[in-house]
Parts: sequence; C-alpha cells; structure tokens
Amino acid sequence: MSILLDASTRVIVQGITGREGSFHTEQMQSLGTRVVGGTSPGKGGSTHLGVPVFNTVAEAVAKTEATASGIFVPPPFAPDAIMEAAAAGITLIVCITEGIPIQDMIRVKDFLRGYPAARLLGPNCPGLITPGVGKIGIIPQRITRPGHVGLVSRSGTLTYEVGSALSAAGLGQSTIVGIGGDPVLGLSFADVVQLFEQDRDTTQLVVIGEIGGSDEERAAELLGRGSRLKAVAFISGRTAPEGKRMGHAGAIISGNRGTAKSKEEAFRRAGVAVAETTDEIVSLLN
Amino acid sequence: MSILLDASTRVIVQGITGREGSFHTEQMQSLGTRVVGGTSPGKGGSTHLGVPVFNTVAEAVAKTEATASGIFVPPPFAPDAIMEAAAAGITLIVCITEGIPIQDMIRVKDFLRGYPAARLLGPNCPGLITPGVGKIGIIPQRITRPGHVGLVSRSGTLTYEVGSALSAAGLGQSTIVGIGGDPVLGLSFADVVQLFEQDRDTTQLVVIGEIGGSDEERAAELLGRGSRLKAVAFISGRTAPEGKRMGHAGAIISGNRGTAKSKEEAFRRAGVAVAETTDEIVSLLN
Amino acid sequence: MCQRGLPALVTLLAVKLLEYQAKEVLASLGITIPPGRVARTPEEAAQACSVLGPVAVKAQVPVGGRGKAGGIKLAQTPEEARQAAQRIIGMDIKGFKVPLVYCESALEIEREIYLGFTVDRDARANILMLSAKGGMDIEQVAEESPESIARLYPNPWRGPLDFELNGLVFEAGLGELARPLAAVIKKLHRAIPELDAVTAEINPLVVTKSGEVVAGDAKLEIDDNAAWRHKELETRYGSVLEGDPYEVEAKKRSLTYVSLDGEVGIIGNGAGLCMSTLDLVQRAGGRAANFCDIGGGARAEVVENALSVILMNPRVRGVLMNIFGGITRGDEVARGLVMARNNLGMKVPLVVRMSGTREEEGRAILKENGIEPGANAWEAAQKIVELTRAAAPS
Amino acid sequence: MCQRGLPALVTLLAVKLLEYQAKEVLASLGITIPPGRVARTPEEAAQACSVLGPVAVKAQVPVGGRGKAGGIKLAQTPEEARQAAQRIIGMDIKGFKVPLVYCESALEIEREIYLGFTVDRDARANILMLSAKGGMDIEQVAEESPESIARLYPNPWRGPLDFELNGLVFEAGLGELARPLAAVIKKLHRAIPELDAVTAEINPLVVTKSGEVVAGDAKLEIDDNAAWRHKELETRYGSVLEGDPYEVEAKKRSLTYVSLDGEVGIIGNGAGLCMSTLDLVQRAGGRAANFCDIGGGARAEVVENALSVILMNPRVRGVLMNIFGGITRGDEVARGLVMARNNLGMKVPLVVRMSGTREEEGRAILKENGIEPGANAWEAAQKIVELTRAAAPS
Repeated sequence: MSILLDASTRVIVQGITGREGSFHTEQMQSLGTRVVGGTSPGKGGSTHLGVPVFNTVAEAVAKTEATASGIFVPPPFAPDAIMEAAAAGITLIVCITEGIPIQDMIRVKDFLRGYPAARLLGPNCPGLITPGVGKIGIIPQRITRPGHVGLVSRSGTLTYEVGSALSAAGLGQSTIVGIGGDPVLGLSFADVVQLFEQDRDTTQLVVIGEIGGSDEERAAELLGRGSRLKAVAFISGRTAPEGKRMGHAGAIISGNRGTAKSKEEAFRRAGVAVAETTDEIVSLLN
Repeated sequence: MSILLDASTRVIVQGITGREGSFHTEQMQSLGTRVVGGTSPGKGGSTHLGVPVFNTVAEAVAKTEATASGIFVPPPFAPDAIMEAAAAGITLIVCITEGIPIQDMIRVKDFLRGYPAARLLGPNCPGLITPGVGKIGIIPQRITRPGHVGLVSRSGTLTYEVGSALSAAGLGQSTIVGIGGDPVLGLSFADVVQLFEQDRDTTQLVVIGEIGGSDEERAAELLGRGSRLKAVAFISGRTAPEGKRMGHAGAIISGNRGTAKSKEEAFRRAGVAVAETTDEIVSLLN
Repeated sequence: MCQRGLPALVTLLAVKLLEYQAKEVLASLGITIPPGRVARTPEEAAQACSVLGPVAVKAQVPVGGRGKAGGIKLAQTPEEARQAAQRIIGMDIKGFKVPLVYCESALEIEREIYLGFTVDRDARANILMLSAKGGMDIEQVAEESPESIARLYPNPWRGPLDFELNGLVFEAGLGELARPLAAVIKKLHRAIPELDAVTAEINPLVVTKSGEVVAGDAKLEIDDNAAWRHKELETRYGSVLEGDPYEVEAKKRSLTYVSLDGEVGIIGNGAGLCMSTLDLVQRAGGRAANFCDIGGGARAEVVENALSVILMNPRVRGVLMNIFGGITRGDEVARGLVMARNNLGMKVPLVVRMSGTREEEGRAILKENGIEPGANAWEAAQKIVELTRAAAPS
Repeated sequence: MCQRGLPALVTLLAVKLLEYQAKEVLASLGITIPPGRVARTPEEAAQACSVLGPVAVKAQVPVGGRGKAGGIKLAQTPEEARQAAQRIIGMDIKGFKVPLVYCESALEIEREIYLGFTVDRDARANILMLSAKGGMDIEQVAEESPESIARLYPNPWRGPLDFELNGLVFEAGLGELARPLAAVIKKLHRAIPELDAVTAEINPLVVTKSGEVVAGDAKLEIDDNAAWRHKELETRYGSVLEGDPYEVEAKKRSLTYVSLDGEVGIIGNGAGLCMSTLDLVQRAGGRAANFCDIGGGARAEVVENALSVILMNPRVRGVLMNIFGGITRGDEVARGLVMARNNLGMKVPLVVRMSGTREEEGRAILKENGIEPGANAWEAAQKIVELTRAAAPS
C-alpha cells in the first residue's frame, strides 16, 4: 500500500492560515488528503479552506482525532511547533520549514525522546506523498504515479527529478519520502528503509543520498543484512570540493566517512546497485 | 528479611574522605555494612578506611560492582552527586545532606526520571538501617533491634526516639527508613510502605509523619486498599501554628490537605491506628 | 547552611521580600511595574506624591491581608499622602510593625489577572498558575471554581516552552492576550533559575486601559538554602526584614526559630522532634513560647545561641530541651548548655532530655554541672510545665 | 533565512570568526585570553609590540593551516613586529588574502591541551572533546590514538553537568586540572545556547608555567540560520570576513554560493540538485565555476542576484541553470531570468533546464524571450559544456 500515510490518515496543518500553509493545504486537499483541521493561535473557532482552525494542537487533536501534522511556520516558530505536535500526541510530524537553527533542532530531538511514538520527518524537507492517495508537504503530484517503488531522499528537487523519471518509465511509487537536507534530522534513511521493508506493496527501493554525515552508510548496512527489496542508490556531490575548513573538530568525529566514495562503497558492499547519474536509476531498476 | 538493604548489598560512600563521610563510614563498617569503596575526586587510587577511593562513581561501580551509595557531601555538591550516582547505575542512592536548595532538587528529580531503576532516599534524611545487618546513613545502631516492625519516618530524631521505644519493648525492626524532611524528596511514604508490604519478614508497620504535603495521605490511601500489615501512624505538628503566609499560591494547590488533622483522618479512614504520643505507638502495636 | 524549616503549611523556609523589593526584582527581570517610591517618614511620602501625582500609600510587611487591615490608602495630594503615611507607619499588621510605606502611582485598570508560581511538593515540581479572575480573593476562586485557574508544570531544565505557555493562556480564557502574557510569564519564571525563587505572585497583574501589562502587586520568596549563591540579594534585602524581634535576632544567628504565644521555651534537634515536643507540652497543659530547631550536627555555640535568643523573651518562664542525637553529639550539646547557662546567668528552670550519640558522656557533663537530665520526653514535658507554673507570677 | 548549505564535509554553513574575534567572544564568556592587539598596518604592529613586549604576529584568515603557510611569526622588538606584519598582511593563505594581523603576547607554556565541540550530525547532538595531546596535529591524534580524546555528549537543555565534566577530565588523564578545566569547558559550552555556536575549538588550551589556563588559539563558527537572534555579532563581525570576492559579494546578497575552479557557472535550486548538476557537468567533460543554490521559494530577484554574482567572475564562459520546481515557481524563475539577462547585458551562453510547478508557464516565458529550455539535465549539461568549449579563447 504505502508507508506512513494512507487514505485514513487524519492530517492537520500547523500554520494553516499563512501564505505557504494555505497554498499547500489546498494542494494537499486537491489530492484527496484527509485534512481535518489546522492551527493558528488567535484564530481558533474560525474556518479556513473548509476546515476548522484551532488555537493549539492539543485542542485540534482532541476535536479532530488527527494523528499527522504538516508544519508550515517560519523558522523561529517551527521548533516549538514540532514539540507542540509531539506533546499533543501527533505521531507523524512533517516539518517543511527551512532554515531552523541547528541548536534548536538538537534540543527538539532531545525533547522528542520523551515521545517515542512521534515520528518527525524533516525539517527542511519536501514531505511525503503516497501517489493517488495523499500527501503532507510540497512534493508535486505531477511527478508521481501509483506503484511499487519506495523512494527516499535527502534532497527536494532531486527527488522530483527522479520521481519524474520513474513515472515516465512506468515505474510507479508506493510512497516518496523526503527526509530533508539539514544536519540534524528526524527520520533517517535507515528508519524509512525499514518501513519500506515492512510494506508488502513496496517491492523496489531507490535511495538518493548526498555527501556528509553517515546516514547513507547506516542504511546500506541495514540493507546488507538482508532485504527483500530490489534497491538502487544514487549519491550526489561526487565532485563537490571539500569545504574550506577552519577547525579540526569535524574531522575528528567524521574521519573518512561522509564522502560520496564512502557512501557508494557502503551500498556496493551491501549488494545495492549504485547509479552514476539519475538517468541510470531507471535502467538499474528494470 | 528487610527492604532495600541486606547483607549482600555493596555500598560506596560519596565524599568518603570528608569529616562526616569518614566518621559515618566507620560507623557503617563497624555494623557490618559491606562498604566496598568511596569517591573523592582527585584522591582516586588511594585507600581510605581500608577501601579503595575513586575519582568518579562510574569508575567505582565498574571496579566494585556497588549498587548502593551513601552521599555525605556539602549542599552545593550534593545534587550533582545524586545525578552522578544514578547515571553510573547505582540503584539505591541515600542522600544524607541537609540544606540542598529546593530548585536543585526539582531538577534532580526530573533527571532521575531518565533512570527509573535508581531509588533515591532523602535528601536531608538519616538514611536506613537493617538491624544486625548494616546501614547507609546515620541512624544509631543502639536504638535498633532485629525484628519484624517496618518503620518509616520523615523525621530524623523522632525516628530514633520511636526506634528506642520499640526496641526497649522488645519490638525489633526489619528495616528503619528515614525518607527525609525536605519539601522535595526521593522515595515517598507510599513507596516505602509498598516495599514493606512485599517483604515477608515485615509483619507490622509504623509510619511517622509530619504536617505539610500529602505524602501521608497517599500512604494512607494505599494501606486502605488492603494490607497484610498491622499498622500504626503518628503525626507530629498537631499544635504547630499555621505559618505566617504572604501569598496564596500554596493555599491554591494544597487546599485543606497537609494538616495533622487531615493526615490523621486519612489513616483512620484506612483502618490504621493513630497514636497521639510516641509512647502510644508501642501500646497500639501490642 | 543547615537550617531546617518548620514544615508548617507554608511548607518552605524562605526569605520573603517586601512588595517594593519584589517589584524591583521583577523590574530587573524585564516586567513592567508602576512608578513608585519608598517612604520611611510621612514627609518622604508627601514628597513622593508631589513627584508621582496621585498614589496608593502601601504598608510594607512580609505578610498578606494588609488591605483589610487598613495598610493601603489612596492619596490625591501630598498632604493626603503625608497623613496616610502617618497612620500606616508603625501600625501593627499581623504581628509586624510597619517600618515603611511604598507610594505608587495609581493604575488605570482595564482588567485584573492572577499569575503565580510555587513549589508543589506532592508533584515534586514547580507549578505555574494563571487565572482571568485576578484580584483579592484568589483562594476563594480556587475553592469555588478551581477550573478557572489554568495550571502548568514547567520542566525544570527547559523552563516553560512557548506552546505550553500558549496553551496555558488559552486555557485561562485569556487568548487575546496570548503574546504579552506569555512574555510576562517567561520573565517571571526566570526568578526560578536565576534567583532560586520558591514562590512568586503577581496579583493583580493589571491590564491597563492603554493595553499595558503591569504588576499591580508582587510577592516573592527566595529559598533560604540557596542564599549562598545570591549574595547580592542578601546584601541588598537581607537586613530589611522586620517583625518579631526574637525572630529577627534568631535569623541573624542563623537559627530556625519561630515565635509562639506561650511561656515554655523549646529547643529541639530535628523539626519532627521539635514539633512533637510542642505537642507534648500542650498535652501536659502548657504552651510553647517558640519553636527552635538546632538541627543535625549542632555544636556548643549553636546551643548557646539558641538559649540566649529564647531567654530574650520575657514571657519565657522555663526551658525544655529535647535532644536525640544522630549526628548531634550529646557531649557537645551538654558542654554548650553548661557554658550558655553560666554565660547567660540563666534564672528560669531548665529541663533537659538527652539521648543518642554520646548520650552517657553528655549526661555525665550535665550532672557534674548540676543539671538533671529528664528520663523521657513525656516526663520532661510534664516536669517543665509543672516548674513554669510554679515560677509564674500569680 | 532560507539559505541551504553545501553539505560538504564541513557539514555546516556557519559564520567563521577570525581568531581575534573568536578570542573576544571567549573573553566575554569569561575565558582567559592573552593580551593582544589587532594591526591593520605594519606600523600598528610595531606599536602593539612596543606596548605588549614580545609578540606573535598572526595572520587573521578564516581557514586552518596558516602556521605552515608562514602566517605566524614571532617578534621580539617593534621593528621585528613591523617587518613580520609587512610580510604577512596581503599574503595569500589558501585563497584568502590576509587583511590584518593579530599581535599577541607570547605565553610561557607548561603544557598544551585540546578542547573543542562541534555538531555530531550522526548522533544529532553536540559533542565535547578534550585531549591531553593538544597542539597542531590533533587530526593525527584522532586517527592514531582515538582513545586519547575524551568525548561527552552534553544534554542540550541541561548543558554539561559537573559530574560529566569531572568524568571527561579524568578520562582525558587531566584529573589534576579537574577544577580549572571543568570551569573553562562550562564557559566554552555557553557559546552553544548563547551564541548558537556550531563549532568551537581552543587548540592549544595552554597551561602556563604559573598555572593559568589560557586560550592559545581559538576557532568559532556561528550558525548562519540563527543570525537573526545574534544581531550584535553580525553588526560587530559580519563585514570583516574577507576572502574570495565573489563569495563575499554573494554573502552580502544572502546567496548560498561557493567559488570553484572551472568555467561553467551553475545555478540550481536545492543543494542535492545543484550538486548533481556539478557532477553532470564534470561527467560531460566540463568544470563548474561555482556552486549556487537559490533554494526553495526562490523569486525573480534572487535569480537575478545569483546570475549577476556568477557573471562577475571572468572565468565564466557559460551558465547552466537547473530548476525543478516544488515551492519554486517556473514562471517566476523565468521572469527573473529574462529580466536579469536583459539588465546584465549577458553575453555568454545560457542553457536552462526547467521542470516542475508552473513549468509550462515558465517555458513559455523563456521561449517568448528567445531562451530555449533544455530537455533534461544530462542533455543540458552536455550542451553547456559544448557551448563553453566553443566560447573558450583558444
């Protein structure tokens, strides 16, 4: 079927009355997503885009039984919005907001340890879409097609590119998940790969990684331990120069991990095909 | 047999090289308590009172397999000592220190939520003693006698008084536990009563409470739900005047609870005999 | 450091700041307060009014209920302010002699809100409370409509989070003031980590006709156990506390002492033992003159200090001392007692009940010096009540 | 606000302070730094030496390895300081032209320690590191004896606790310095909550012969995304960063831009797409002149800004623009592009690959204005490489 989001998922939008919130709520609704409400402190009691607006997420959850939330609020307020959603019992939190300070996210991640049922996607991510069913976030429906490929990516636009290519080649998707490009993230590649592994309707897997961090390496290790999915990986940034570096702290903790080479080798070791260009992804899946 | 402390319990002393730490460690040792080490940052590697001294509790636990700790350090350092013990895996933390700021203890209590196996006794408490076996803290052995009465108290000296009376009357104790007199405490009356309830060798129970808070009321409720123990309660402060009060915040949250009358009534409702003087305790137990 | 509180209903042993001091502290945390001036004489009050315009002249005492006791008067003119101060300064409010007044500009009140926090000892946490029903009778509100007081337990490491404050404000029905109130609450909460406050109240928190949020009154209590890390507060406000002269004297000597109405002076070690000694004296037909806990680890000089403060009170006709030693050592207590009695030329009867660590040594010292130790607490209480009756002027 | 970093090995997009700025910040946190003075001319360096005595004259550049590059010289006399500054100011160190030097009193070094923190993105947490093996070659230490670097992940709400710091210091084998080191680490850690620092290093942290603990060098990086809450830092240090002129210009215009060595200018939206575009250009036989991510939600003026910065670089012989729209709308991008090309009088070839939201409208606008959109990314990359080869001077 899909992971994380299906036809029964009740979704609210935090920041529903804002410019971005309004625009993308409409997009989500037009796709059939079950948007049951939204929040905007001070506008509680009103109706926007046909759904009730609440002052707090707790109230929204109590009244609508929502279990998922899309966050479209500016960076200074987004960390609080994530914590509010988790504390209110939301179990899928999708934070689209870009530009959240890293230290805020580190505090949020620690806060979330107190709410193990809450899954955070993002921040700085395009969200997720289950083609033909619904989406939370900003992934354009046009690039998708229902099917059996699970697609997970750190990048936004690169995901659209690959989604388009898959759809054009007749390779529909079960769910497309953008985990986001920030250094401190919610769900990791490994987390999402595990979900796809358990989804009976997903038979193939595309992982689109980037240089930096070791999340791709960990997902590769997981796949290397045995997977029923036919998988292809692509890493962008092979030719990116090493950043101009001042201190040594980063190098001490990362060592040789984090390069495109290290990530590609990890996937190959795990028996996962590695595409050299995005065009190759389609041919390697067929 | 006893609760919390038996002959196999391996105990360390935090602040073992200090004046109070040294004095009471000797007392504990003379009683047969299995003191296996102590901590004193900077004195690691040395030996004091015949046991090894370590720089950190983590090291002490790794080397001695201690599971219990007695804390004898001054108030500015005691909150940290409690957290260190919990983080190092100590499961019985006895903090004797008096005068710890309340807000420090509130932070410590929150920290301890991350270590559910760690039980804190105190602070500002005399500790506990299992007569004839050992003790952690400062309760004088002289007032005790092995037996079957479980004794739990908020007060220090009042406990000694009652212990003496029980011992003189031939009513020995399984374990005597002083939970401490501070507003923000570790183990509550209810926690300790529950432990006595499960200890096959304890057949009678004495609870010595004070005015303030609702811990006595909660223990009474617990006993009221059915107990195999013959219990007597005593509350000190019947004639204490209401404190001179400035604000209303305290009254808002406490309402009518916290008075000697409220506590005594709670015990009577639970079918527990209430002693009017400490002398009456012995006669009510017989 | 080793002060133990009388665990009465107040539950916390704290330094209670006077209103003007509490407001100074709130202002330093960024909370708006009305313009005001302290006046120690009627003349200063008149001057304050001539600068500030119409003012409320308010008695400064560390206790509630001063309004009903006549401790607050409005003054339109300097002459009225002078007269008000004349009447208030020196007035007795619940045992406190008013040392000074605070003259404060009157506010144009649109609405009054209750805001406060305290330690909820059952929850082992701080509790923040907010209510749209601010004003004088918040205790009554708490009893009659507890749901109208919104409550929040902020995490002690994180402090209150924005969404928690937003939820609190909407729960209190004050959503239209969400932003300014959340800002004030955050500032007030800073008194916990920065000042070791254990109770703070702004009641009323006034919304003025021009929309400002201003602290109309302020109560602030600082944890005595944390005084060592707030030396600046101690230097600034430590000596201003006035009231019962024996309590003031005891505080100077770092004793845990509370004045009571009776004639039997009490010294005990440990709050529980001390309280049960009070209970026994009352049961024996006497009345305690004080509560004085010399705590664990009490040494000779502490005993002498305690005895000398107790004997300052002319109502005291006898002293009962009840010591059961854990950390406290009997020989030290006894030595201190003998020295104190000799130094102080003590004339009223003294009964001592001593037990515990080095009890034999202690008793021996007492006997050598002609003081007979009592057999047990109940007999000691009966004996001192009997002796004070005999000593009482008929 | 919406800047996306090149997620290279540095991993974090941050404002890198120069040594003297970082030291000023450390001093404001209570950490001891040696006496020092900034000199923008050889004359100022001589003056500094005459005040401070013997000094180290140190190039101020936001990059490591200046010692090996000859950017640090010792001077015993004002004349030596003048000569050293003469040689260093204007020197090129890893692409940065040295704008000024910092003259600092020499320390009497007893031992050198390494202290630093950074964000461990795999752990989603900050990591504090301490090693007795301080000095130049800490990366080598990390490789050869990783166990000699003690590590701690402080809780982000609580900060490092005393016992955690004590454990860290003893683990690093520095127990005899437990108190002073714990104090310095606590102060350094304050840069996280107070300044949104993402990396800080004191290497060496010097213990002097007189037992003082002093910051011998300092590196500090502040999170760009948090600049809005540290306006004071921005005003103070924001304009001082010097180096690659195109990067400086891009920074002024709030663009995410990194200069590279090639001849193909690149504009993309999204770091991943942008990086894969670089990869494609290289695969097609070309070399990118820059990385420039205009991010999500990019508007017309951002596109014009990006194009104008890219065209400042005379090496650029053609521009490839790769836009796949999610939030970014094709029509806005196209309008911006046409306007920019017209305003800038662009002469080099331009290939545009556009897809996604309002892609048809965008393509229509481009066609109307005589710009042919490429079919897909790989073809577009091949085309621009071909065109830049043709345009290259032979």
